[in-house]
Amino acid sequence: MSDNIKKLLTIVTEAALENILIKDIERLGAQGYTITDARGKGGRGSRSAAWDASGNIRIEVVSDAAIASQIASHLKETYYDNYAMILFMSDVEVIRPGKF
Amino acid sequence: MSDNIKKLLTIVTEAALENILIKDIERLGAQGYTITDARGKGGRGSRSAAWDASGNIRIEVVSDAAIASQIASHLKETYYDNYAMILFMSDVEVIRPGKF
Amino acid sequence: MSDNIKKLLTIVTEAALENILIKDIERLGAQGYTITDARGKGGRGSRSAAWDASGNIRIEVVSDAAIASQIASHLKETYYDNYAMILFMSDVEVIRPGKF
Amino acid sequence: MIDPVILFFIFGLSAGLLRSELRLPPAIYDLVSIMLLLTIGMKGGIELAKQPFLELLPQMLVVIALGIVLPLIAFPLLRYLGRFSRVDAASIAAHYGSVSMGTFAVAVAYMSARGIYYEEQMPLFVVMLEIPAILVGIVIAKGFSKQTNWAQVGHEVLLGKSIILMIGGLLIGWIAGEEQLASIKPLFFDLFKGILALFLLEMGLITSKHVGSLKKYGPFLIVFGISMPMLSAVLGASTGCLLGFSVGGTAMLAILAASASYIAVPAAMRISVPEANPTLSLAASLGITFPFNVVIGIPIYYAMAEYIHAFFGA
Amino acid sequence: MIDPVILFFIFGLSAGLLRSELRLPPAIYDLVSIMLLLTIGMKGGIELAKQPFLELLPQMLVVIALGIVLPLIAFPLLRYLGRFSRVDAASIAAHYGSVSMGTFAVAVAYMSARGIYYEEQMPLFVVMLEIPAILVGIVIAKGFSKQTNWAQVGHEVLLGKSIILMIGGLLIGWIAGEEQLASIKPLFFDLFKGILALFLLEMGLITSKHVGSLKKYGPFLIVFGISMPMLSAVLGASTGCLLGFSVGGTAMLAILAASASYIAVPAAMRISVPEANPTLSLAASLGITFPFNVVIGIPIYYAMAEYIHAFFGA
Amino acid sequence: MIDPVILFFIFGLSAGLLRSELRLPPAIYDLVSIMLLLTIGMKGGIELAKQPFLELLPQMLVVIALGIVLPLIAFPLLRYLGRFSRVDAASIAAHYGSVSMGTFAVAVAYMSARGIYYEEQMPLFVVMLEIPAILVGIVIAKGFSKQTNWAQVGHEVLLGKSIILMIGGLLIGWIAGEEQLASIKPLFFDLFKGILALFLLEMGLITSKHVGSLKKYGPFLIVFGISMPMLSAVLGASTGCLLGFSVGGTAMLAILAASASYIAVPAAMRISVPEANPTLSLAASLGITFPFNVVIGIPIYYAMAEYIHAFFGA
Ligand SMILES: Nc1ncnc2c1ncn2[C@@H]1O[C@H](COP(=O)(O)O)[C@@H](O)[C@H]1O
Ligand SMILES: Nc1ncnc2c1ncn2[C@@H]1O[C@H](COP(=O)(O)O)[C@@H](O)[C@H]1O
Ligand SMILES: Nc1ncnc2c1ncn2[C@@H]1O[C@H](COP(=O)(O)O)[C@@H](O)[C@H]1O
Ligand code: NA
Ligand code: NA
Ligand code: NA
Repeated sequence: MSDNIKKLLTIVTEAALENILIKDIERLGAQGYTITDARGKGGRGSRSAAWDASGNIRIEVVSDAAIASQIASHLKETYYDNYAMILFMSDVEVIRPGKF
Repeated sequence: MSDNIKKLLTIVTEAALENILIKDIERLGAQGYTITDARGKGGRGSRSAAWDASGNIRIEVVSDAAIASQIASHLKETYYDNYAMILFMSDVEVIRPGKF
Repeated sequence: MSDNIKKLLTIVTEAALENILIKDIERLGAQGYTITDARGKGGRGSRSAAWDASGNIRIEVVSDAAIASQIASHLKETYYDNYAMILFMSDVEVIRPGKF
Repeated sequence: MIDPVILFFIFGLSAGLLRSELRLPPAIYDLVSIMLLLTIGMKGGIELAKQPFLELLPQMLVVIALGIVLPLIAFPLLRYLGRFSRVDAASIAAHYGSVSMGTFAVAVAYMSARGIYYEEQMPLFVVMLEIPAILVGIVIAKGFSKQTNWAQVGHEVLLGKSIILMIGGLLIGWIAGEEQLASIKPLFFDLFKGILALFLLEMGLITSKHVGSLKKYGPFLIVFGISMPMLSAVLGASTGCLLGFSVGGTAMLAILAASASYIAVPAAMRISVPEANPTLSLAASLGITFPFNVVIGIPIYYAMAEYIHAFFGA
Repeated sequence: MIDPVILFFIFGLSAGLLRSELRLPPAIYDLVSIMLLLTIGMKGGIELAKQPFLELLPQMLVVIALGIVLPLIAFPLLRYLGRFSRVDAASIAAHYGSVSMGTFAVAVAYMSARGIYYEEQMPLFVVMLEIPAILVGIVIAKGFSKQTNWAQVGHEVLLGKSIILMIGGLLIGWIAGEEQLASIKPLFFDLFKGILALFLLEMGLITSKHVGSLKKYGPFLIVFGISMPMLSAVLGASTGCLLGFSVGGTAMLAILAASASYIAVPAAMRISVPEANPTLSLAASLGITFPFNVVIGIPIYYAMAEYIHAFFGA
Repeated sequence: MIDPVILFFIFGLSAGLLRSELRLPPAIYDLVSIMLLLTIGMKGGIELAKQPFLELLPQMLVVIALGIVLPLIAFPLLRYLGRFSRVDAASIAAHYGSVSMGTFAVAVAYMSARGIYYEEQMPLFVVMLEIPAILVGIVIAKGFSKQTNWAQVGHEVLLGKSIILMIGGLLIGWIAGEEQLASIKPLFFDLFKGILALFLLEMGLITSKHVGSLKKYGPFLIVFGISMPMLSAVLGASTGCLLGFSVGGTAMLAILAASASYIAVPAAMRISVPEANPTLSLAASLGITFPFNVVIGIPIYYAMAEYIHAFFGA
C-alpha cells in the first residue's frame, strides 16, 4: 500500500453542470477526468435522460487524497443545496502514480 | 471508518430488466440508483447493444451494507438463473451518510 | 475476506482500441468484460466523443488478482506509450466467485 | 427482378458476415422503425376511415383465432419433433404465431410496387395477430400460473413500442384522413421505401449475428424456420380466401401468418418466460425465417394466394 | 379541423400518460429540433433579404421592450397571488417572458396551411424575445448581484443551441436567397411538417412527464399557465397592431408573447438561479402552456388579432 | 456565388470557434455519413452499369499508381522540409495520398449544380485511391516489418465503414439500375444536398476543434496543408487528361488527388502506426486542407482542368 494508491472520486449530477464542473475540477488540481452519460433517481426525483434538460452525467476523477477531498468539499458547498448530485470516494491502485 | 462508509453495489444485466429491477431496488430500501447503458460479454455470450434486445445496463446503488446485501441476494435468487447478470460490491466513502 | 474477493480492473482508453483490447483481455484469461462509451481529458488532451475518432471507452473487468495484474501489465507495456489510456484497480466482493 | 430494398438487406447481411465495422447507431434503428410503424399505421387508418368499422368485427375475430391456432400447431412440432424443452418450444411457438412488422413493411412495398390491391384493414390485423400468440405461448409454458403477472404482461404487450406506434398511426390516419395528411406526406409516405432500405440494411447486420448461433442448434431449427412459415402461409391464405379477400389481401394474410416476430415477442418472453433461451428463438425467426420470407417467401405466398383463388375463389 | 401535427402531440401525450414504452432517442430529438430551427431561420432569412434591414431596427427595439415588460407583469402575479418564493417567481416569470420555438413552429405551420401572410421578420423577433426575459429574471431573482457571472450568462444565452441555430439559419437564408437554397429545399422545407410531427410526438411524451408534477403544486399554476398566455397575447397583439403589422403578423406576435420557454430559459436559470425549482417552471410551461397554446391557443390568438385589427387597424 | 452547403460549413466552423453549445449527436453524424456514402456509391453504380467493366481496368491501375506516388512525394517534404519524425511524416503522407469522401461529396454537388459532366467511374476511383496510400504509409513508417499484422490492416482497410458503404452502394446501383432505384430516390437522391448541408455543418464544428491545435505545430503545417493539395491536383489533373477524361472528369481526379483523408486513414494509422501523433495529421487534413478544398480549392482545380485541357487536350 504505497504511493500507487489513489482516490477515485465519482460524481453523479445534472448534465447541465458539465462545463462548470470540469472547470472546477481542473482548477482544483485534478490531472484528468472521465465522463459518461447516465440516468437515475435520488432525493431530487427521477432524471430520465429523455431530453437535454433531464439527463445525468457520471464523472470520475482519479487523484491523490488531498485533491479528491478538496474537490468533494468544494462541490458539496457549491452545488449540493441546489442541484441533484451525489458523490462517493474509494481507494484504487494505479499503475503510474506520477500521472495523477 | 465511521458511518460515512457505505456499500456501492454494481449490477450489469440485460436492458430488458430495467423497469423491473428499479422497482425491486426501491422496494428493498435503496434511496436512489444510477444507470448507464453498456455492452459486454460474459458466460451468457456477447451483448453488443446493436439493437434493443441485445443491450446491457449498468446499475449502481449506494446504500448501507444491509440493504445492499438484501438487494444482492434478491437479485441472485430471482434473476441469476435465467438472465445475463453479474453483480459486485465495494466500500465507498460518502459525504452525507444520512442520504443513503 | 475469502475467495469471493476479486479485482475490478477499470480501463479508460481510445474507442479505436476496442476490438484489439477485448481480444487481449480474453486471451489473458478474463471471463468477461463490460464496456461503456465515455469522454474525458487527461495527459493526452481532451477526447470529446463528438465523432468516431475522438471517443473514449471505459472497460471493466472482474477477475482474480493474478489475471487482473497480468492484463494491467500487458496493457501498460503495449499501449501506454502511444495511446491515451489510464487504468486502475480495486477490490470488489462478488457473489459467485467461481464465475470470474 | 429483385426489389432494391432486398439488396440492402443482402448488403447488410454480407457486411455482417464479413465482420466489417459497419453498424447503424441504435438511435437510427429506432428512428427508422418508428417511422415505418407510424406510416404503416397511417396508411391503414386512411383506408379504414373509408369503410364502416362494424363490418370488420367478425373478420377481426377470425384473425385472432388464427393467431391462437398458429402457436398451437407450432408447439407440438417443436416439442416432439424438435425435442425442445417445454419453455423453449412454447417461446418459439409464440414467435411464429405472432407477426413481423419488418416483413409486413416489405410486403407493403412489394404490393405497391406491383400495383396490387389488398384490403385496407391489414395493419389492423397486424395488431390483432401480434398479441394472441404471446398469451398462448405464456400459457403453454407456465399454465395459467398464479406466478404470471398478467397485468404486467398486458401492459407490456399492449403498450409495447411497436403496437402503440401502429395504433397511434392508425388513429391519426383515421381521424385526419388522406387530404389532411398531405402536409406530412413528403416525410412519411414519399420516403417510405428509402427508410425501409435503411431498416433492411440494419436488419441484415443484425441477422448476420444470429446466423452464427444456428450452427449450435442443429438442422432442425433451419428446417422448422422454413417449413413452419410455409404451413402458416397456407393457413393464412385459406383464412383470407374464406373471408372473401382479394388475391392481394389473401397474400397479405398469408405473409402475416408466415412471418415470425423478432421484436415484440422476444421482449415479452424475456420477461414472462425467462427460462426460455432467447438465442434459440431469435436464431430461427431472425436468422432463417425473416431472410427467407423477404427474399424468397413473399412471391411464393403471393403465388399461393393466386392458386387458392383460382380453385376456391369467385 | 385539427391539424394532423397536433394529433401527433396528442398521441405522444396519451402514450406517455398510459406509461407506454414509447420514447424517441435523445439523438433524434436533437436532430429534429436542429432541423426545425435551421428551417425557421432560413425561411426568415430568405424573406429578410428582400427588405432593407435598417427599417427593422425600431421594430426590434419595441419587441425587446415587450420581452422586458412581460416578465415584469408575470413576477408580481406569481409572487403575491401565487405566493411563490422570490427565486421561483422570478424563474417562472422569465419562462413566460421568453418564447417557445416549438409553439412558433406550430404557428408557422398553421399560417402556411391557411395561406395567411405574416411579416417575414418574425424569426428575428423570436431571437429578440428569447433573451431579455432571461436577463430580467436573473435581475429580479438576485438583484444586480456581483455573484452573477454576466459574461457566462451572456455566453450561455447568445451561444445556446437554439439561438445559434436560428441565427445561423437566418444568415444562411439571407446570404444564399431562395433560388440558391432550392437544392436543399427537399430536406429542410418539404419535410418541415413531417419533422414537426415527430417533434410534437416527442413533446407529447415529454409533456406527459410534467403533467404529473402539476398535482403537487396546486391549481394556481394551472390557472396561471392558461391566463398568463392570454394576457401576454393581448399585449403581443396590441404591439403588433401598433407596429402596423398585418393580421397574420399581429397574430404571430401574440403567439410569440403567449408562448413560454422550455429549452433556453430552463437551461439559463439552472445555471444562474439554481435556487429556483426547475420542476415548477417546467410543469407550468410544458405541462400547461405548451399544450394549451398548440391545441387551443393559436386559433384564439388569431381571432384576437382579427378583432384588434377590426377595431383599431386600418 | 458560394454554394449554400458551404455556408453550412462556415456556420459550423464559426459556431465552434465561438465555443457555442451547438453539436450534432454522434448518431446523426453517422447517419448522415452513411447516407452520403451509399448515395455516392449508388450514383456511381448506376452509371457503371451502362459501360463494359473491363475497359476500366487499365484506368484503375493508373489511379492506383497515383495513390502510391502521392504519399511518396509528400513524405520527403514532411521529413526533410518539415523536420517531422519518420512516423509522423509517414502518417501525414498517408493522409494526403488518400482521399476525403466529404470533399468528393461537395465536388459531386458542385458539378451537378453546374451541370458539368464527369466520368461515371469516379466513385470507383475513390475506393481505389483510398487504399494504396495507407499501405505505403505503413511501409514507410515501419518497413516491411514482421510486426505489422497485414491481415488485420487489410481487414481494417477493406472492411472499414466508408469503403464498405461505398462498395455496397456501387453494387446496389449496378445491380438494380436507375429505374429500379426510383422508389428509394426521394430519400437518397432528392435529399442528397440537404444531407450534405447537415454533414458540412458537423464538419465545421469538428474542424473548429482542430484549428486550435494548428498553433502548436507552427506555420509549416499550414503551408503544407495548402500547397500539397495544389501539387496533388496538378498530378491528378494530368493523370485525368492522360486517361482522356472530359474536363469534368479531369477536375474530379484533381479534386480527389488534392483531398486528404480524415476518416479511414486516421483510423488505420492509429492501429498500425500508433507512434504517429494523430493530432498532427488531423490538424493538417481537417484544420487546413478540408476547408481550403471545399471553400476555395474546388473551383481552382476545375480551372486547372480546363487549362490543362486547353493546352494538352484534344
Ligand atoms: N443511493 C444512490 N445510489 C446511486 N445513485 C444515486 C443514489 N442517490 C442518487 N443517485 C444518483 O444521483 C443523482 C442525483 O441524486 P439526488 O440529488 O439525490 O437526486 C440521481 O439522479 C441518481 O442518478
Ligand atoms: N468478468 C466480468 N467482468 C466484467 N463484466 C462482466 C464479466 N462477466 C460478465 N460481465 C458483464 O455482465 C453481463 C452479463 O454476464 P453473464 O451473465 O456472465 O453473461 C455481460 O454481458 C457483461 O457485460
Ligand atoms: N485523473 C484522471 N481521472 C479520471 N480519468 C482520467 C484521468 N486521467 C485521464 N483520464 C481518462 O483517461 C483518458 C486517457 O488519459 P490520458 O492518456 O492521460 O490522456 C482520458 O481521456 C480520460 O477519459
Ligand atoms: Na406468424
Ligand atoms: Na412569452
Ligand atoms: Na489525396
